[in-house]
Amino acid sequence: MYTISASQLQDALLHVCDVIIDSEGMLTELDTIIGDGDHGIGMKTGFSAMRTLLQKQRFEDAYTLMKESGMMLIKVMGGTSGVIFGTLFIGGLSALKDKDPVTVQDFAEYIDLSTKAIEQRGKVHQGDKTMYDALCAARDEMLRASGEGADVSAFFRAGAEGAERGAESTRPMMSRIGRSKNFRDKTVGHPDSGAVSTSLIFRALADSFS
Amino acid sequence: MYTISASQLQDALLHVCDVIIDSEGMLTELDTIIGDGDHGIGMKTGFSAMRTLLQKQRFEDAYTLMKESGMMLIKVMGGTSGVIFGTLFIGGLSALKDKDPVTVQDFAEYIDLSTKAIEQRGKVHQGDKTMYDALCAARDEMLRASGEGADVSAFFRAGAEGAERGAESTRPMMSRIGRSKNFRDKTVGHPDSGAVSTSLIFRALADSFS
Amino acid sequence: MLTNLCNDDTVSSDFTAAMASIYPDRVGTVPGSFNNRALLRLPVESDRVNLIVSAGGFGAPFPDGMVACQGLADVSVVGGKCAAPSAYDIYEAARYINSQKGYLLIYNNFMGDCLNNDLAKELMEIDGLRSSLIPYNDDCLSVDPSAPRSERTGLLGLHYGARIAWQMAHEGADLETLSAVLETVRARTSSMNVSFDPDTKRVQLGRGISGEPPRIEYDEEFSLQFAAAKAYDYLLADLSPREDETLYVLVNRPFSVNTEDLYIFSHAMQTYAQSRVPIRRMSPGHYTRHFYYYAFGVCMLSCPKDLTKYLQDVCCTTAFIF
Amino acid sequence: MLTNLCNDDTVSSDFTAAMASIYPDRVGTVPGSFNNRALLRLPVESDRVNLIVSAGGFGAPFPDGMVACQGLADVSVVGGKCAAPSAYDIYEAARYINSQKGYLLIYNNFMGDCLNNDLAKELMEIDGLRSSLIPYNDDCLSVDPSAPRSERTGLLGLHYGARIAWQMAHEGADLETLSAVLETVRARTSSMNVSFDPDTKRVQLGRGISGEPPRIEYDEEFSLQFAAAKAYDYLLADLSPREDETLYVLVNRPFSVNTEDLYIFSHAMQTYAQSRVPIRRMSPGHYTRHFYYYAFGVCMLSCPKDLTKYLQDVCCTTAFIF
Ligand SMILES: Nc1ncnc2c1ncn2[C@@H]1O[C@H](COP(=O)(O)OP(=O)(O)O)[C@@H](O)[C@H]1O
Ligand SMILES: Nc1ncnc2c1ncn2[C@@H]1O[C@H](COP(=O)(O)OP(=O)(O)O)[C@@H](O)[C@H]1O
Ligand SMILES: [Mg+2]
Ligand SMILES: [Mg+2]
Ligand SMILES: [Mg+2]
Ligand SMILES: [Mg+2]
Repeated sequence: MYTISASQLQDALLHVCDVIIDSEGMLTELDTIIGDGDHGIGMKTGFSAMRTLLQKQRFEDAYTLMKESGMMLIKVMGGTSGVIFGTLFIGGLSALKDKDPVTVQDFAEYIDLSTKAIEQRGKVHQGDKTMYDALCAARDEMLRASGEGADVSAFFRAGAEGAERGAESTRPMMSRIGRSKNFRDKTVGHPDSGAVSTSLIFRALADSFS
Repeated sequence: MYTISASQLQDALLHVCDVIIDSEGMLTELDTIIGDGDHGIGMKTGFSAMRTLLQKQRFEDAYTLMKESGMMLIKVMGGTSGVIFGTLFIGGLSALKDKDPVTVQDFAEYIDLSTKAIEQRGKVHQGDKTMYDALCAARDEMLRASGEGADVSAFFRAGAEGAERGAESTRPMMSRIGRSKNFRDKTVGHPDSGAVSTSLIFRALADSFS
Repeated sequence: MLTNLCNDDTVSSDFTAAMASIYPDRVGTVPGSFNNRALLRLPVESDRVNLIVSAGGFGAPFPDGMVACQGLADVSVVGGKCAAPSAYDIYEAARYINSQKGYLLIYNNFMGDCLNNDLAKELMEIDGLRSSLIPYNDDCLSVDPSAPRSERTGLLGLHYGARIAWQMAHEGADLETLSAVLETVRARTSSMNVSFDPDTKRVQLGRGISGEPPRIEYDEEFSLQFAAAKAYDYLLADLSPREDETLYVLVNRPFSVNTEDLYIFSHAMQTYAQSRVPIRRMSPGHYTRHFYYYAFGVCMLSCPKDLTKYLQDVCCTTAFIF
Repeated sequence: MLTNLCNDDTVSSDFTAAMASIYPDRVGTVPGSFNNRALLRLPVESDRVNLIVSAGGFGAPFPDGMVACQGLADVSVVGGKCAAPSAYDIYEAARYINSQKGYLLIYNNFMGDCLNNDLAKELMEIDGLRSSLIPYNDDCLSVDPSAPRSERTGLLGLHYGARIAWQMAHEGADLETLSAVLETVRARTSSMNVSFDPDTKRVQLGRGISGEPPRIEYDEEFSLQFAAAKAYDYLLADLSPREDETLYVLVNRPFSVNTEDLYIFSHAMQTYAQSRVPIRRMSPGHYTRHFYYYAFGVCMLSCPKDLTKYLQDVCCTTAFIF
């Protein structure tokens, strides 16, 4: 399979929601060590609202599905992660416009554009110890896999592996941005909570499409 | 010796001050179990100010000595014990007026009048579990001793023994008055803090005159 | 919870001195005072009855609330930690103001406050200064419910009393009239503490400010809404409002309570009351500090018709003046 | 310290709803709002620039303080627990007010607040609503002292900024003028947290609101007076007041701090300043809640001459409205 239908994507997102909601405690714990301890709460709030939306309504096309999902995150979450994870969903939308079904290549471009949108909005760089580190690694793997002609399952698996590697890469870093920054040395030795969230999202997508 | 000079009484009061100040912790602890925990602080405040006064100035007569000491307690302490222990000093003053030296009989009458003044001001009865229980027992013993012709030393010893017995008698009582009242059953099994203060005062007097 | 960092012995007088220095146009202290524990509302107005509110230190009643603002009291006398202020502080403030129209001595009905205000009255009489004693006994669960009202201690009711009486004093009412009105208002006021025990998950009514055990406990529901309803029902039954009376409620957020919970609790009570006896004005706020456990103080006034005009305008007290 | 008893998910909107119901003449919410987390000062005035202050939930800035009273802000948008409010809440409030004169978006310079206000501005532009972003960066110890001011986060400075700008907006100043004035005021404002560690008996400067470690610690003396002097010296050096400027200081008592300590600390700073650069007005108060450790927030404004007139009258915010 080399294409992704809106319906498959909606089911995959429902699984993402479940995973994030179940991870609240773990994410909050990470953010408590090197932040203000609200990341898990925020993510749960956002993805619970998204789940409610997705359970209430089936979307016809990937564009609207991702747009409404992302807008919901921005509207209900607030905080850094409301904008950042909302942008993950809506920042690359132009790559999905009028694409039905969506190809692996379309989706890779979508993630690439989202990554760039986050970079711009968050004024974030690799090595700042944020979700952006995980996202860049996922994006790189997905671009590579789609270029090599991977099928949907391999494509998302590549993304998940990249995200996990990227999240893990934040562990030895010292935070340079956001609430964690002022915890200075204390941030070394713990992965960034937003990066871990990102890896959970990509792993949940991979599991859905495997 | 059957008379008490103002100077002896002033030295005895200085000893009373030291004893009360040193007992702050114990008194506060008692008041914490069955009250609002401020009795020790209040007594320390009052008797510290009294000590400062007595160290600064020697009084010529017992009347002025007791009046100024009692007024100091009322002025600086506040709370229940400011008025009540202040009244212990000034409530019986008429028995000391123009008496120099003071006889054992004068002093017994002074304590008797003070006791009555406290009864009136505090609307307190025996068995309410207050300092009044200790004071009544001290007063009774002092009246008895002075009636039997005791000397100063035996007279104050009788007062101290009475006060201690009276304080101990509050242990099984249930409080019927003041802040302790609403601790209900919890007050049974602990002596009243004001009654303990009273016994400390009479014991310190006895020690001074022994 | 840390206690004050400043010296326990001097905290009250350091505090009044700081207040007077920081708000020189609003409050002052008594020149040459022995303890310096009285805060005077400025300007001093000697040509009418003055209200002197006294209470144990550490914020009951909130000292800046009482005199830094318009219309609640003329003097706030602050005691030591948990201890009623001394009679002498009350007397000194009265002597300084030197009003020939007299004084209302308003305080909560605790032993120490009663003894000191009684004595202050006597000291004032020696100087020819008249006064009326108004011990507040609005805490309906402070004693066994079968006990007479006069045995209850006070909680928050004096805020309503002071507010009404201060305005009437300003209009020129005399001491006798004011005493009578204050007694009426007091009789139509009832208060209680509503606490939340995190260990047992019980809603409690009537826990005391020094840790005295609660009178009533519920384990049906551990929520702000449930607690608000129970408190309302109890206070309403205690007062049995007459046809021509109007309900006012204030809810105090002490030290330890979040503002959100305060407003949500107050709103829940307001909503619950709507279909019963509605509340004309609900006034949540930070009135006093008091306890270290999670609790609200709730005070209900069933206001006689002829007095509601004194509650028409609102009175604000300050979290800050800036 | 217990957290809120009410549901974490709904606390902010339950709170705004309660506020609007309890003070119907003073504050309202946006009809049909998605989250219902914005409090509007009433009456809405669409014919001038409006000030929208937004901040993470749980009292920073104190929501009732900001809009229930005269002259601080027109909208207070409340986020969730520790989380900046969503861009959508800010946008919705602006759309409802629909001022063609524009909006000042005022917030503390934290990542979440910046991202959401940036996005709110973009959403407003789509609807033709103009706005200026004013991130407050007054916390001089929030970053390494060598870092540029723009990297500092905000603490309490926006109170002064909002107060001055609101009055000027009321006088009809346009958005460009107001932005420029706010930038000036912000540049002349410096703040810090002053905390007291009970274990080490150290006075600390610059501890963060989420437990970020302090920048400076002293073990010479553990007193209010010492801490007040150190904070004053540091802030003064950070601002270096010019000849024609006047000092204003506000001291915040958060949740855990006693009123006595607040006033005594403030008074100590006032006294210490007397022989150095005197403080024109010292404003202790309960501005925000914030931390769970024993600390004050101190904010100093070195006010340019032409702006002191906007600080002439005092502005009171409420501990209660009653
Ligand atoms: N400028 C930024 N760009 C991208 N991601 C960021 C940025 N700042 C922070 N993050 C991510 O957001 C996460 C924190 O989210 P959250 O805890 O919800 O927000 P806050 O830091 O405002 O409390 C961090 O772990 C980090 O991964
Ligand atoms: N009405 C009263 N008459 C005499 N003594 C009293 C009375 N009420 C209380 N006491 C005494 O005062 C003591 C309490 O004093 P203290 O703790 O200083 O005051 P408070 O109870 O106001 O905190 C009690 O232990 C009791 O002995
Ligand atoms: Mg966070
Ligand atoms: Mg006591
Ligand atoms: Mg006491
Ligand atoms: Mg946060």
